[in-house]
Amino acid sequence: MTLNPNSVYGRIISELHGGEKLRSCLQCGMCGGSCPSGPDMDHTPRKLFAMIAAGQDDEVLRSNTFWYCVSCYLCTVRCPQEIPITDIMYHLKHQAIQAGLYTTDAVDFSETFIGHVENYGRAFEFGLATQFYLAHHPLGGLKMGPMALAMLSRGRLNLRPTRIKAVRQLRNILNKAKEIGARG
Amino acid sequence: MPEDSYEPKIIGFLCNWCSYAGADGAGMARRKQPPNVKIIRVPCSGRVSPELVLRTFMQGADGVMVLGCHIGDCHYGNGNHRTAKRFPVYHRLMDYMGIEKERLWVQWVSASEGQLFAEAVTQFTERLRQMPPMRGKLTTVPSPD
Amino acid sequence: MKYAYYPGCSAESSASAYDATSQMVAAALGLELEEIKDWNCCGATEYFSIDSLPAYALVARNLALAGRQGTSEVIAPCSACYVNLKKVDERMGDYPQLNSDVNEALAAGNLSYTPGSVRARHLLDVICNEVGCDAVSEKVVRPLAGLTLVPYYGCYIGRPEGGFDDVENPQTLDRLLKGLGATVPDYSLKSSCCGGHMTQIGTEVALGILRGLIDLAAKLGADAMVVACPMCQLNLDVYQNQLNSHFGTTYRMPIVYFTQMMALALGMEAAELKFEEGLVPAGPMLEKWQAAEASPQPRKKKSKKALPMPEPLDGGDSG
Amino acid sequence: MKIGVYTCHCGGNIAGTVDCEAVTEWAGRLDGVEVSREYKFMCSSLGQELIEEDIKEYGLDRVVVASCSPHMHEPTFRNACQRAGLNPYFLEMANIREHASWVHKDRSEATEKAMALTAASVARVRYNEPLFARLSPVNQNTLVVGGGVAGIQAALEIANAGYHVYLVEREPSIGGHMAQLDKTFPTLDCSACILTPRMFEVGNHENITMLTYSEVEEVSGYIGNFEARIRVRARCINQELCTGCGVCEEKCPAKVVDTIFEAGLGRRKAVYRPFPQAVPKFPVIDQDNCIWFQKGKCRACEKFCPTDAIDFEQDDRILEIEVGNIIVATGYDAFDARRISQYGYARYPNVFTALEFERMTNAAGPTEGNVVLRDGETQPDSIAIIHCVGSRDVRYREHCSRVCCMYSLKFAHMVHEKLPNATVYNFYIDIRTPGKDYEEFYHRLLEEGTVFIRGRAASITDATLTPEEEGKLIVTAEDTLVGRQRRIPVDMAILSTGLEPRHDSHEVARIFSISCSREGFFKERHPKLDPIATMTDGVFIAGCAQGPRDIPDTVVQGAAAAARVLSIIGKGEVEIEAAKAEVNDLTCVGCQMCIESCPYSAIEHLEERQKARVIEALCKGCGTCVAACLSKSITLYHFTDQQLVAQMRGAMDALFELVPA
Repeated sequence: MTLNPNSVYGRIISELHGGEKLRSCLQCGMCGGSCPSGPDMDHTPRKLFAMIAAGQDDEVLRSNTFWYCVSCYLCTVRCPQEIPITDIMYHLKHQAIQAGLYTTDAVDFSETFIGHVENYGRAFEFGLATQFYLAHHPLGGLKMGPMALAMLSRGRLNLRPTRIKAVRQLRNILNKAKEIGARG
Repeated sequence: MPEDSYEPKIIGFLCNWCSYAGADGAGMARRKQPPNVKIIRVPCSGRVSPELVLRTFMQGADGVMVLGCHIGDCHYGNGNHRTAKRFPVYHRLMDYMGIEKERLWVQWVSASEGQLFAEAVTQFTERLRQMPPMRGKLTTVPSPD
Repeated sequence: MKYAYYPGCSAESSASAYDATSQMVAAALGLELEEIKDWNCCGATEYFSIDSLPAYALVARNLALAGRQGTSEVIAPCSACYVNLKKVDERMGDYPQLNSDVNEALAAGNLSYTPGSVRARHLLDVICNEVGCDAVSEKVVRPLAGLTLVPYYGCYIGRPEGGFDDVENPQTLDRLLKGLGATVPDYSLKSSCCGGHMTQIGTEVALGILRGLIDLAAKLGADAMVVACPMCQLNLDVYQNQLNSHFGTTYRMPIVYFTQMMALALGMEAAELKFEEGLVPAGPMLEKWQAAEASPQPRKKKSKKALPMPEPLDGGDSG
Repeated sequence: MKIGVYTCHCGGNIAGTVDCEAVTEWAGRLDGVEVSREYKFMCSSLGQELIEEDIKEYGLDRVVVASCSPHMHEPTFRNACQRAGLNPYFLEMANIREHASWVHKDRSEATEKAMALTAASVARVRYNEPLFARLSPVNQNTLVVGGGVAGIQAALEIANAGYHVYLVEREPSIGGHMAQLDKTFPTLDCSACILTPRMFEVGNHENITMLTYSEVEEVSGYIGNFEARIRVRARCINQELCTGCGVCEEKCPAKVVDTIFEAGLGRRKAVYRPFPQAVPKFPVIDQDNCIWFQKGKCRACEKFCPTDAIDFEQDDRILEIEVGNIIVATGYDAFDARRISQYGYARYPNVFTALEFERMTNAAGPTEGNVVLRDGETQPDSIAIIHCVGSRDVRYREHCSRVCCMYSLKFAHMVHEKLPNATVYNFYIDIRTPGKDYEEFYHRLLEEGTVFIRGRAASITDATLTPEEEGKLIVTAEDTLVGRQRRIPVDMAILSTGLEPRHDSHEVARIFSISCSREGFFKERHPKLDPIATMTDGVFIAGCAQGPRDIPDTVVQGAAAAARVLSIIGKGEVEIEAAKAEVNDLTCVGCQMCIESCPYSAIEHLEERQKARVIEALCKGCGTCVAACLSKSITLYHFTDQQLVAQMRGAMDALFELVPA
């Protein structure tokens, strides 16, 4: 079968290492049965693969499935056809962001996290919690309050991020990587 | 690639029982491969003398494959042990003649490993495409018999 | 042997107890750890979702720095860091194009990395397979007798495949804890996921997962759950109150690091092991341990009618 | 020299990718070629006649057929040559199908390759010499290896035709896996009831020498004339005296888990007969578990044996036999369910394998046919049957094991019959029922109320969430027809384990000079047209040793293998390959390098003349000596240096002409 290279299916196969294995999906449901966040996904991974094969790209990219993926790799290690499912989930997130089709908070969570990493070189848990919750769940953030307080009192949250020395070097590397990534 | 439109010429000596059947298996399973390897059937990889390999290079072959049964699976018991033992001899002779040892590919391919055969052909061809052609490299062509 | 040490971001904040006890235990076992100078975040599970090449470059910078320090193995106590380091190293080795792209990016920071030159190892792996569980148990001065400890590995110890333990039924932590003298039940959710970042983006799901994990441990009579990953600790410990109020349950399950329990058994003082960092207090567990005296396990009597049980496959199998 | 070249279209198989017309035209211009023709199907009788007529009309003295693999049709075209009065070894084939048209897409590339291969054969064929196949008489005895239903069927067919059979079986009794089964699908016949008469017939047949508790250690020779060395293991029972009364077994104090016949679900004694209907009726003493052999005391069996048949001193016996043909029917191993750890076999007591369940439902088994949990007492209210355990999974076995769907349905039926109130869930990916009355059986199970969940079970754990789940096993799966995860609490889970090659299939293959397919089952000569024969003439395969199959198919294959053997015996003699090595006396320097290299010790050193000599009867024609000979004094007929060099040069010259670098 010749695939449209710009379709979700075509991009997984051409851009993702090992993505071509998606062609051999047996629709057995091992992934869907194993996924810890399966109960809350609008489509199980297996069904999503059927939708990808059927060319329902828009619906696929609007799905919450891959945003609910916790990267535990259980589907990947159990897949009887050795399809790199976790990596496909990463790739679908990537495609959904590019297409501007996402409805969950997860992407902002990820982007906040990455913002810190790019600015400081280290993750910043307190900043992540405050920025993310203030922006998305002001009330939820309040609920988290006592918990954050408990952690602060035990020295488990730093109020200030640690910055690595060679931030400039790191940014050069990341910018270069983005440039290479963009040229395909 | 060192030269444009250069296609390596490769001769493959395949034992009748395992590797030739493996190449047949690749055919039956329609395993696509580059057309560069021309197969010559021998009863056993142990039949392939160092001289035969050298003469093939002298004839202008860019690469030679010698494929036999897996050790222990030889139709003749242990004919392929000889092939294995001969491996350094091939290399020493090639070295002496000034032929890169990368131009010889010895591998065990069983009758059921059609895919492995196709992969070997693909990899070897790809490797030789990165090397210059052989023709003209050897000036002394020995007498035919 | 000398190892590069990659503490990971959580070592500086939420998991400082893990970092501290890891270093204490390593020193006691004669492992020489040299922290990677000016290391950066591994990107956790977030970076790969947004942009893969920078994610690879981010991790590769740490590998390059470790290599520059002249070490060929890097120890990560955090499972997520371990998996990221290992994955990047392996993928760069498997895919030449990726390797050259990542190195091109690294070159912008005057760095380079050769795949395969720095092997990523989990602290648990090094302790169990290099030092050896037997060697550790020989060093035990105050056995953890009387304590029932549930080993909780989380996802990344055996996954993705090619790790140091079985994908579905890992054994290293079980062996280690038994060697420390604890009672270690067969905990069938030992390699289930803790929910990862779901606690932040889909709390309902996450709390359900966490409840299942703690519930089974409680049923097995656990005095504590023993973890080898800061993310697991954070989710199980910090969210325990919230899940109690959500489900109306009353769990008080301490979530401790295996290095803390090792340090105890090796004779270090509990007061120095940062047990107080846990939101669920470990005090009752420690008191029970101090009061306990080793008593032989009662043997279950088998009925005469019982059918034979198959022998387990030793060593596990990864396919 | 007059060479005829015949290019075959093989319908579209070759002509679809190779420009046969161009090949024909090109070949016509090659040195020495008198006629060059193309034809749609060279192997058809018309195609063969074309060659025969040309040989006669043009006086051709060499023939090249460019078509499929010589493994397919070399005998066909050799016969055609022979019919026209040409020595069959004057034929050469160019394989332009398997090695060209089928593996290339590009028409010009495939055509050029076909041309080069044809040119190589044309260059070679001129050096081909007339050779004469020798005829060798066929020994009328047959060796059948494996006493399962395939071997039993084969042995009986041959023995009933009046020829002698040696039937070798590794276990103490014949019967194989079929003897372990309770019922057979879809007819629900009692497996033992239909098999035991056959076993009895084997045991009492005047033409069958049954060697149980025995293994073939070495085979040498060739079709019609094999020699086999068989180790008959010591039973420690004097079979002349033993009446099979069973007192020894009753008195033996050593009880061990029977991992073979009872599949681990039951126990047996150290002196035992695997099952009551065992053939032969004699027990064996399992020396690894016998208290006398291990600790030097006991001998209870000896004390109580009424006929003094216990013989602790017995040794293994080595038997050398001569046979003309061999049938290898060594069966399969059940997939080891412990390897898939998320199913919890050997971790949770109430997870069982299919073979355990067969023994459980069998009235003669450890539970006397009662379906109970591992405690031996409690009846389950709910049972999950997990399909495809170890099958259809590239990490374990990629193949479909063919019988599991059907036996899983059978299990569901057995439960409905024995525990009418129990709920049975079948977790499946696809239900495969290709067999006579098989689909009908599936329909029957649907009517009986079996619950079918389409989804490969993800895991089995004891991690319960609700009070209702307490104490149960939880099977998790995606119900793919609904698209949601489900948790099904059950009391018992049965793993429908697949069929895999015997763990030692590679070593066995080596003994019989046959090969294994990728997954380890024995490789047939042709998957479609010759699934019985192997690449080694005179060695045939039958039953699950060749691949998973059910009982009817196994019986058919056993009978088919017997038919092949009988046709060889009936002919009385076989043609032996003419390709032999010969030493040139004039140039041999007596260095003995060839002697060292020969795998068959077929070369002797003539001391007085300091020369080597090939012993023709022993030479198999591998040519290893040729490559070892430094003075180039050995010729391997049909694969001479001249022939191989000419073939290589033919290819190279053609290449430089066709694809100038």
